[in-house]
Formats: sequence, C-alpha cells, structure tokens
Amino acid sequence: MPGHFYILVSLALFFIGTTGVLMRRNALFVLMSVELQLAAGSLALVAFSRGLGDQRGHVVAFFVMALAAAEAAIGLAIVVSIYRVNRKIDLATIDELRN
Amino acid sequence: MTMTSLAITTLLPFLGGAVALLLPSDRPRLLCWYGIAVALATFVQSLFVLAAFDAGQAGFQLHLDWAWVPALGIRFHLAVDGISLWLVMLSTLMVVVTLLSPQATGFVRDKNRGFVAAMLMLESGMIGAFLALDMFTFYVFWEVMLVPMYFIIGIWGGERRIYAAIKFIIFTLVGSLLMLAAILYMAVAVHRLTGQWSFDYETWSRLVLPRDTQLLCFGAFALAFLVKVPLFPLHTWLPDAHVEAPTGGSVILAAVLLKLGAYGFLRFALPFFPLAAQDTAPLIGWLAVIGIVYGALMAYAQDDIKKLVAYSSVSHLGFVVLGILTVTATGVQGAIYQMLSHGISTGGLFLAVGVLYERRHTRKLSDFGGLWARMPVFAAVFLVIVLASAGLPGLCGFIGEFMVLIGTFNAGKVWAETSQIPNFAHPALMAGISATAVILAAVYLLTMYQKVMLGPLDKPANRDEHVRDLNLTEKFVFGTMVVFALGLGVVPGPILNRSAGSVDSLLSGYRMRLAESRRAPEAPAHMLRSGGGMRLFAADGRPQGGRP
Amino acid sequence: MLSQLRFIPLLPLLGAAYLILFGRRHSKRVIHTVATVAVFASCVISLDAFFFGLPQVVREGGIIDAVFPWFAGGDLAVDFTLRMDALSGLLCLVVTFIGTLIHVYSVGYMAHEKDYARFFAYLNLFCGAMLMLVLGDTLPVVFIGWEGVGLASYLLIGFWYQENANASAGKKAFITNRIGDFGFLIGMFLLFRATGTVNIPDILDAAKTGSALTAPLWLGQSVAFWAGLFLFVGAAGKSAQIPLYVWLPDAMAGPTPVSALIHAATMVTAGVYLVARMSAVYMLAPAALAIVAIVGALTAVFAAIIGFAQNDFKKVLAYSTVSQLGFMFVGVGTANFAAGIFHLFTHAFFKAGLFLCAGSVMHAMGGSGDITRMGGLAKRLPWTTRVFQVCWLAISGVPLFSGFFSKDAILDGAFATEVYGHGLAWVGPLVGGLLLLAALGTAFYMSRLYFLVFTGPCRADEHVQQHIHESPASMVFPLVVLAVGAVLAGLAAIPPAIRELFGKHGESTLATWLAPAVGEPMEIAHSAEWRVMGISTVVALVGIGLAYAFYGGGYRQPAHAFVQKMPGFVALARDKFRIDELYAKVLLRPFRLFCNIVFQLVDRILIDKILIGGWTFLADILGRVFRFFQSGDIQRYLAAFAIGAAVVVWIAARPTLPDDVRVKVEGRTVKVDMVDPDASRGALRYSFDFDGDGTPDRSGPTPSATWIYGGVDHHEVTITIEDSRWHTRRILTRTFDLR
Amino acid sequence: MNLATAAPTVLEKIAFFVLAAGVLGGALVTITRKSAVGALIALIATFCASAGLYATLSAHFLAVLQVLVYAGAIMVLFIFAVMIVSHDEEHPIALRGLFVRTAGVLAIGYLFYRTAWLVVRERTSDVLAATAPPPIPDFGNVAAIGRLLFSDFLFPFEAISLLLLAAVVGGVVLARPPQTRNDGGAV
Repeated sequence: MPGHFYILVSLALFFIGTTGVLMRRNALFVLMSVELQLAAGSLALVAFSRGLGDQRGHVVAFFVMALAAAEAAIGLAIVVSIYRVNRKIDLATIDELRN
Repeated sequence: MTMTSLAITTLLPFLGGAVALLLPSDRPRLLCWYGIAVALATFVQSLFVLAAFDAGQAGFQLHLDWAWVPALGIRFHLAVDGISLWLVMLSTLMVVVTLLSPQATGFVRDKNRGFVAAMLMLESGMIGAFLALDMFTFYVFWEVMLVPMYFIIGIWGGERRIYAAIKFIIFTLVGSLLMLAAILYMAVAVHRLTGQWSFDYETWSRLVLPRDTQLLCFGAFALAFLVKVPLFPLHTWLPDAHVEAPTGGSVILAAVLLKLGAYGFLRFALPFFPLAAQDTAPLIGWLAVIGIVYGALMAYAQDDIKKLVAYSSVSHLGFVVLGILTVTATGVQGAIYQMLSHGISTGGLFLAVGVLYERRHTRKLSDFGGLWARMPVFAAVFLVIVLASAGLPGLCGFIGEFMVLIGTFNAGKVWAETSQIPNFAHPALMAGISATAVILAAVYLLTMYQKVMLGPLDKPANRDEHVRDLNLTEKFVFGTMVVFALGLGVVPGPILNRSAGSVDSLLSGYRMRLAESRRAPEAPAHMLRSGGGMRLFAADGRPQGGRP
Repeated sequence: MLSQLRFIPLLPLLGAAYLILFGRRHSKRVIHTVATVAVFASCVISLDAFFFGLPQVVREGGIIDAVFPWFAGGDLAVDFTLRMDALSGLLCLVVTFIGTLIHVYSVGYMAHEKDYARFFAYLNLFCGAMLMLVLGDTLPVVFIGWEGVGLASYLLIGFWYQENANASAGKKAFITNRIGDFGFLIGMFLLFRATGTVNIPDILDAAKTGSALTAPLWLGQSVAFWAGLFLFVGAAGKSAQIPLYVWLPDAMAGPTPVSALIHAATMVTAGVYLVARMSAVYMLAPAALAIVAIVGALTAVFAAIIGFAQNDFKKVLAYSTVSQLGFMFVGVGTANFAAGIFHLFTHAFFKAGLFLCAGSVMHAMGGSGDITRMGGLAKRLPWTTRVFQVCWLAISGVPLFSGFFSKDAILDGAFATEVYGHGLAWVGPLVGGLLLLAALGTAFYMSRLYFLVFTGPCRADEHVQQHIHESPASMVFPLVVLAVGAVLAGLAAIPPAIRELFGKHGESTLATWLAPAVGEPMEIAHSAEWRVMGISTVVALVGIGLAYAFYGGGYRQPAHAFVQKMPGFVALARDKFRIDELYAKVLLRPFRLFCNIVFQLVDRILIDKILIGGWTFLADILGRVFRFFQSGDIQRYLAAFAIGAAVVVWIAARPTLPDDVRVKVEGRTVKVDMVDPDASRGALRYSFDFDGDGTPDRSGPTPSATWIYGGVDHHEVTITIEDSRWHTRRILTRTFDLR
Repeated sequence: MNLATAAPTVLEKIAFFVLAAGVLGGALVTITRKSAVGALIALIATFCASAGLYATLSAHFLAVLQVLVYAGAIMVLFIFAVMIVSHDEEHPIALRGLFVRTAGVLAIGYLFYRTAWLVVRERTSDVLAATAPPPIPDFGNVAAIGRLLFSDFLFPFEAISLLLLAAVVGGVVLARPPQTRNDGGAV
C-alpha cells in the first residue's frame, strides 16, 4: 500500500484529535482527543520508518506510547482531583490559571 | 597563607551561612553565637590580610587567580589594594558588630536561622565585590549581594517591607542589568582587539574606546553604581529600604552596601571610560552637590528617626561621589575616608535607632523626649556618634568631608579640561554649597538629639522600665563604635598612608588613558600597552606586534 | 620642658575623658580635685613654657611642638602642630589661669548639683579644646579647638537638659557657631588654594611676601579680602557679632561659672584671636579690616543700647560682653591688633569677675537674676560688692583701672589709623565715634546695674531676704583674685604717653611682645593719646553720673520720666529689638516649611510618582493589555496557536511576487517583462491576459510576454502567477496607455 | 504479508481501507459522543484499528504493544476516571470563546489541507512510496526493537522509565483524597 495513504490517515486523525481538543468542554474528552493526536503522531512515525526502512521510528513511537501513558496518568489524576475540589470538570469554568 | 587568605576571607562567611541553614532553628542563642563566631573568624582573617598587606606597594596584592570558565577567559581573580583593603575591613567589622548587637539579631529568637545565614552570605558577597578583579566575578558577587539583602528587608522588615524590598531590588537591578550589557560589550570589544576572551580588570583598563561608546558604557556603569550610592534623583529607594529594613539590615546597608556603589564607580567606571567620566564629572558633581544639600534638608523634614538618618546618609554619600569626581588625590582620598567614617557613624546611628526602637517601639521623634535621664550611658555614646556624623573635627566625620571639600575647591584645573559637553564646573561654588551641609547637619542631627534625649521626661511611655540603659553587650557594641569614631578622627594616618599609593596609581593610569582617548576621540577601540602609553593596535584596529 | 606644649591641652582633655568614664563612681571631692588639678597643671606648664621660654616665645616663631602629621592626601598635608608665641601664649595663660579660678569657684557654686562629674568633665573638655584652638599651628588644628569649644559650650548651656529652653539655647549656640564655622572653612579653603598650605606660619609668610594672596579673585577683590571676610564670618559667629550675636544672651541659660568662663572670658574672644592671628592676611585687605571694624563698632553700640533695658543680671552682662567684643574687633579692625588683644586680656579679668559676682548674687538671691527685685545688697554681700565695684569701674573705663587703658588704646588706634588708605579714610573716625558712644553706654548700663543691685533699699520679698548670705570661700577667693587682676592687668600695656611720665620710652611690654606675631604697634602722637584719654575719661564719668541720676539708690524720678517719655523705645530695647523674633519669622519657620514642601513635592511626587512611577505605570498598562489574552482557557490558547500557524503557512505558500514589473509600450506593441524571483526555481507559471477576455493569451514559465493590439481601446493587462507546488495563485494588473 | 511489491494486492487494499475507516470513524465518534463511556469504546476501537495499520506496516511489535498497552492499560485508566467523574453534559461544546475555537478548527483544517496537498504531491518520493522491501528480515519485530532500545536508545529508555515512575508518583499524590493532601504538602 503506498505510504502517503498512511500519512493522510494520520493527518486526518490528528485533525480530528485537535478538533476534539479545541471543541469539547469536558476535560475527559479533551484528554481522549489528546490521545488521538498522539496516535496520529505515532502512526506517521511508523509509516515513515517503514518508508525509510529505519526502525528507529518504531522506537520513538514506543516512547510516544510511554509518554501517552504518563500523560494519561497525570492528566486523569488532575481531572479527578479537580473534580473533587469543584464537582465539575468543565474546562470552560476551570480558569484558576487566569491572571 | 597570604595566597589563600583572600579566598578564606571571601568564602568563609558564605560557607558559614550555608552551614547556618543546617543548624536547628529552635536554638537561637546557639545560632547567634555561631554567626558571631563565623563573623569574628572572618574579621580575624581580614586582620591577617591587613598584616600581610605591603603598604609600600601601590598595585594589587595577595592575588588569588583561579581559572573559572577558561573558554571565556573568566577567572576567579581576587586581589586587594589600598582602596579595597579598608572597605573589606569595614565590612568584616560591621558584620561582627551587627551580629553582636541584640537589636539586630533580636528576632532570630522567634524567627529562624535564615537571618544569620543571610547576613553571612551578604558579607561574603560584599567582600567579594570589593576584592574582585575579574569583571565577571565582580558582577556575580555584585548580584549575590542583592539577594540576601532582599530577603533581609522582605522577610524581617517592617509593615511595608514588601514594597520596600521590591523597590530596592528593582532600583538596583535596573542599573546593574544595564551594567551587565556594558560588561558584555566590553568583553566583546576586548575579544575583537586581542583575539581572546578576557574579563581581567587590568586588560580592560587598557581598553581605549571611542568617545560615544565610552559615554554609553559609562552611562550604564554609572547608573548601576550611582543608584547604589545613591545619587540625588535616584535615592528614593533608600529611605524606604532603611525604614522597613530591620536594624541589622539598615546597619549593613548604610555601612557597607552603599559604599559598593562609590567603590565600583571609582574602581571601574573611572578607569574604563576616562573621557566620558571626565566630560560628565561636573554634571554628576552638581548632582552630588544637590544631593548633599537636598539630603540634609530632607533629613530635617522627617519625623521618623530612621528616615532622618537615611536621608543624612544621602547627604554624606554625596560627599563621597563629589570627592571621587574631583579626580584629584585629595578628593579621592577624602572620598575613601568619608566612606569609612560614614560606615562607622551612620552604622552607629542605625544601631542607636535600633536601641531606641527596641526600648520604645516607636521611631517618631515626637514620641521621645528626655531619655537622657533614663539612659545616660546611651546618651553619651549616642551624642558621640551624632557628632561624628555631624563632622565634628576630632571625630571620624570631619576628615573625609574636609578633604573632599578642599579637593573640590581645587578641582578647577582638572575640570577645566572637560571638553565637548558644556562645562558646568564651578569648583568654589560647588564646594561652598556643599559646605553648607556642615551647618545643616548640625541642624537636623542636634534637633533629633534634643527631641530624643533632652528636654523633660514628660511622656509616660518614656518612663516605664522597658526604657533601660545599655546592657553589657550593647555597651561593648557601642563602645567599639565610639572607639573607632574617635580613632578614625584622631589618627587617620595609617589608613590614608596605605590608600595613598593605590589612589595615585589609579589616578595616573586614569590620566594616561584619558590622554590616549583624547588623542583620537573618534577612533575605533584600541588597547594601551600597560605601562607606557604606546598603542598596541592602530586606530583602525589592525594589530601591530603581539600582546605584551 | 619646652617640648611639652602638647600637655597643655592634653591634660584637661584626659581629665574630661576620665571624669566621663569613671566620674560617676567617685565622690565630689575626687571629681573636682581631678578636674581642677588637670587645668591647674596645664596652667603651670603654660606659665613655665611662657616665662622660661620667654626669649624664644616673643621671638618670631615662638615655641613649636610638632606632635604628629595628622592627615595628608594629594597636595594637602595637615600636621598636628602646636605653637606658643606671645599671642597664643598670652591667651594660653588667660585660659588656664581663669579656667583654674572658675573650677575653684564651681566647687562652691555647683556644690548641690547631682550631676557633678558631668559638669566638671565638660569644663575640662572646654579648657582642652580652647587651648588647642589657641595653640593650634595649622588652621585645621585650630578648627578642632574652634568646634570643640562650640561643642563644650553646647553641652554646658544645655547642662540642665530637662529644661527644653536650655537645650534649645545650646542648640542655638552650636548652630549659630556652625554658621560661623562654615565661613571659617571657606576662608581656610581660599587660603589653601592660594598658598597651597594650611600651616598658619606659611600662610602668614605668603601674606608677607604678598603676590599669592593679592591676586584678584571675585568681584575684583583680592584673595586676601575674601579669605579675611570669610574668616571674619567665623569670628563673628564665635564672638557673637552682628548678625550672629543672638546666641550669646540665650547662652546665659547655662550655669553661671560657664557664662563667666566660656561666654565672657575665653571662648567668645576666639574670634578676636583668629583675626589677630591672621593679621598679616588682613593687612593685605584694608577693605576686610574696615568691615571688621565697622561691624565691631556697630555691635558695640547696638549691644550697649540693648544693655540699657535688660532687667536680668546675666543678660545685662551678656550684652555688655557682646559690646566689649565689638570694642576688641574695632581694635583688630583698625590694624591695632595689640590693642585688641590687650582689651581681650583685661576684659577677661573684669568680665569674669562681674559674672562670678552675678553668680554669687544669684546664689544669695536663691537663683533669681531679676535686678528689679534686688537692691541694697552691699551690706549683705561685702566681698562680692567690693569685687563688683572694682570690675564695674574697670569696664566703665575709669582711669587707672585696666579697662581704661585697653579701651583707650583701641580708641587711639581708631582715630589714628591710616591702614585704610584714602578711599576708606572715613572708617577710622566713624568707628572711633561709635566706640565713644558705646563707651558712654557701657558706663551707663554697668552703673545702672551696680546701683540697682547693690545700693538703696532691697526690693526682694521677705523670705528671699531671710537667707541672703555671702558665698563660701571657694567662691569668694576667685572673685578677689579676679578683682586684683582687673586692677593690675592694665599695667601690662601702659600707653607710651603715660610711660613717658615715668621716664620710660617706646612701646609697652605687651605691645613689644606681640609685635612679632601681630606686627609693630602703630605710632601715635602723644598729644592725640592725651586727648583721647581725656575724652574717654569724661565719657566714663558722664555715663556713671547719668546712671546715678537715674538709678542712684534704686529707681529715681528721671528713670521713670525717661520711660514715660519714650516707652516704645524702651520696650523695644527690652525686647532686644525683637531680632530673635525676626530671625524666627524670616529664617527658621520658612526653612522648616520649605523642607517639608520640598520633601512632599520633589521626593514623593516628582521623583517617586513621576520619574520612577512613570515606568511602573507603563509596565502596569502593558501588563493589563497582555493579561486580556491570558484568558486561562487552554483551548483558546490552542486555537490562537493554530490560527497563528495557519497564517504563517498561508503567507509562506503564496507565490512570491516578481521584483518589478516593467510594461514597455511601443506604438501598439506592449511588452511586459518582470524578474522571476530566484526563490521559485521555475515552479512559477505566468499567464497574461491582454485583451481582458478572462482567458490567458500568453502563458508559460517565462515571466515576460509581448502583445500587439488591434485598436487603442485596451489599456490594462492582467498577470496571473501560479505556484504549481502549492496550487496557489496571485493576480496583479498593470495599466498603460496606447497611442 | 509482504508490502514489497509495487502494486498492492486487493486484499491489502481492503485491509487498509477497512482499518483506515475504522481509525477515522472511531476518532470521529470519540470526539462527538455525549456519553464518556461511548466515546471511550470508540477510542479503544480506534486504537485497535491503528494497531492493525501498524501490522500492515510490518511494525508487529508496536502493533501488539498498541493493543496491550494502549487499548489495554491506558484505556483502563480512562475507564476508572470516567467511572469516578462520569456525568454526561448536555452541551458537549463549550460556548465560551466559541468563535475563537471555530476559527482555530478552521485554521487546523487549512493546515490539514496544505499538508495533505504536500503529501499527495510528494507521493512519488521513495520516502512515501513504501515499496522498498524490509531492509532486514526481522524488521519491526521484538528482537530488532529490543536491540535498538538497549543499545542506541538506552539513555532515552531509562529517561522514559523515570518519567513513568514520576508519573506514577504524581498520579498517586494528585489523586489522593483531599484530607490527606494538605498535610502531605503536595499541590
């Protein structure tokens, strides 16, 4: 299968993920969308490494996976603790960082 | 010993401070005595330096030259000469005195070890800045100094301490960041000329910059230093800092920190940018004159003792700047001496204010009165210090002011050379106006003394038993101050003799470079061969022969 | 012994230091012994130095004691050197001698004071400082003493510090003196700049050789003039001359012995000493001398007039001191330095005596000095009365008393001096006349004082009268000694005219001694001397007679009549012409106000708010602006980021426009030519639509095309640039005219 | 199967398009669902599909990992989180700053269009052709990746492990209930 199909798929995936990050107000969904973006990235990596015949792309994709794991752990922990403090995880209403 | 003595003097307090942070904070006496011990050790070490110092030798001595960042030619280079020697002595002494005085360390009892640590680190910052001969090292120490002072004001200060601390840090930082820019420019210039990186003082002071560049860099340096002094329009941070700072902070701030501005101006700004200094000397001189009178007037207008003393040091340090700007041996010597005497007298004044505040928990003149009856011993020492600050001959204050004034009075032939910028020099007039400070000092200081110590003991708050006379420690502290105030006033010889040579060599080098930059004011930068005035680089920067 | 000068000031200073440090622990006996012995010892040493070293003392130069080089920097070198020549030696003797007496007197006078040690410590401090002032050989050393005595007087005036009035009086004295010291400093600087030294002998030598000091400086006047003027400002401050005399009357707030020692006998005469010391400089500037003389004369008259109306014993004496100091300044101001010093010498005795009498009287009257409540004390205080009589006659200038000779010498000089040259020749007679007035006044108010206090009925109320008693021996003894001095001091300088009667020729001993220090005394025709003596005798007697007519045995009719005749004047004189109030209004309050206003205006508003605050305000505004974007909504941040990236890409993706488009028109032929930016490596495609039908007429990778029109109706070409890499295009049009 | 041949077989085409459709569809469902659980299911599906795509790219190790770690472990995390804070909101789209966000989406779309265009244009370049045979026989299998991980990428590997450790600790600290938090001193 020609490689650029894979890249197009990963692009589309990334686009969808970003849209999710931008539009959703629920922190959980935002996190999921971030996962989508990461998946898009690693898909591109794998595709390119295939095209170049170089496995280092795989390794990086592996790292991305680990990163995603960490990010999910922390992100979710934060979401949970925020939820504990004010019983909602609506990003629009969570702006303690403001000012 | 002489090899590393400077290193010990500089770094001992810093390490001591670091260790102080490890001590248990619930043992205040231990902490105090520990701090005193370290400070005392440093003082003794500085006495060794004094002993090892060769009075006959004009240049820098006891070099300590470690490579620091070889790639950039940055070295940890310390050395002492007749000018820095006494300022270092002053610093070490004043830190001991401060830590000894119960008012300064009082709140270590209920607060924490941070104060002792801050004081000690501050000390090594000051000493390092006085001794550094590598511009990078100097800048590092210069900034290291800021931090502990910032904390001392901001943590242990009065009600508006945060405001004061921020004002202090911002004023000082604005200046010193500009100075950093200038330092970098100089480093690059040196690199362009010699093909190698160097922050070495000696090398830099052979750098002859074109006129406009000199003016820019001089502006940056001067701003950094004159804010610290502080010079007239830049002084407003000082009263706030002093009023809010705890006693110890005020003492060190007045006694030593302010001197760094004047010292830096004398040590770096003059030799690096002779042309700019020469041309702006009368202007800045006028600012100093204004500051002298202005500070005195302001001091008279205050009702807060600490503010009064703070403004009085604006006035006194005006003399220092004026003396340096005369660029005559008399004036500069006087300026140096004025620095020392101001350190003693104003330091003593702030200690006294600390005592008063501790006894009465107020600093308003109108709340005091007739305290002499309650505390005769304090009254005596306080009077001596007040008179020393008022420049009574026979006490330390007189000699510095006298030499500065007489130097200014005769600065005519030096200032006559100032070229491009319109020359505002009227030496006699300037000296005359400054001399009125002799009157004004008497006015505000004696008014303060009368309002505090003399008159009837009519206010009940002044009668209660908290208002007791000095205890033994305080007697010792103030005794030291009085002894130095008298000693400096009666036998200044040993100090002036040791500083004379260094001042002369500094000024002669200054004149040499001045002549050199006069010769081709608009030429690109070039280097002087140390010693003789011949050029190492042609005006267009092409090398002629190797480096010396 | 000759190198022991340093001990003369040192001993009292040591005494002071000891008493301050340990005085509290000792009994009064120990305290006053230490203090008195210290001063007495230095008195002995100075006597020894003066008389055993006499030949050397009176020779040019005198005895020198170079203690140590004090400080030096650049071309300034200040040595701590002491020198005793006739001038300084004489004052040295006066200070130590009278100082000793006053110490003795104080033993009795201050017997009930609890702060005994402090008092004697201050007294010693004063003596030490005064001696340093006198013996100092370089101006800075003199300046030490100069300010030291100021300090001592500050401390002693405010000795009873619980009274705010006393403290203020002390402060006033110190600050007024400081104003003088300012002048002293400037004078010193001027002399240093001209001569390059601060050693008095060197300066005087430079003055004698001239050139350096005669050079014009400002306003066409010479260095000597300005130096002299500024030094005189110092002298006027120290010696209470117009306009700086105001502190001296207030200084009477101090204990009476202090008034006697400091504010009558010694310190206040320092100004006269300074002028005499710098005589050579003044000789170069007659104008400066004239100013000195005129100020002196005016002060003499002015103070005398105020003296008429004072009702406080010590105030009267204070103003008489001011007036007498005026005499001395006229003496030195008429280049008759020896006479000035002579009057200083005699005045020291009788004025100290008068003050001690005042002390003794007030001691008796329970501390009150109000002469309207006194009278008839002659019977009650025999010794005091006799002493007072002597001193009174002396100061009034009755012949054969010391005051007569010294005053007479000054008057002689005033009328006879030629130092001013033609332009200022009128000064001499003027000041002479003024002095005669002042002498009349002196005789009058001193006699008034005597009659009101010692003669007639006692006007004090009963219980005060109960315990009016003669003072103890320790107080009477100094009185007697001073009285003797007041009589005999005159013998030191009998005028030549009188000496002639006794077959002696030439100048008096004092004059000849002082000659090397202050220059040869002026030659005066004996006839003139006789005339002046006659006049001044008459004046003195008239004054006394007038006073008797007014106050003999208490207030008399003429006195009341006078007061009724011109009440305004009397009131004014009693209020010291309200000079203090004037100063307060014109100087002090405005000064305070000025300080406060400037503090608020400049420091708080101009610098803090505008100069500095301006920057912080700017930063604050910027901060607010940027904070608007800091919504804290991370999604909006991301959106902003995406938009930014998109914009960048959009810009990057557009085909780069050609550098310039040239349209050449030749008749109907139009040639469009442009430079293909080398950034696009042939990726750009250019198509040209000349006839405006929307379809490209020419197209291709070459950025140029030519087209020949049929008619002249077209005048526009549309160029479309396409980027094949990004499928982007840009359209530009050019207009032209066909002809 | 072997991707080496220039023209892909029908089977491959089908496999690819099915998987791609799965990935994109799953993603779309994920971001549009109202209920968190539904979205999560879709997300898992997306990951599985992408694992399949990995497989077609002969990245077998990653494919397996993707299923195990991603679709397995991480998603379990999500499930727990969803169970704790599960509430489906009625307005899935935040109205605050909607304009800016929409503009952002459009911008992202534009970027997508540009990049996609670039990719399509450069499809003939050998990087994207992906027609080269696997350079080494065991391309993308555990052994090969493991060798790389423990030779060239040893340091990053350790770093990542540290990162994970930190994440674990952080997760614990953050997620602890409030009353024990304040004396714990964290946050």
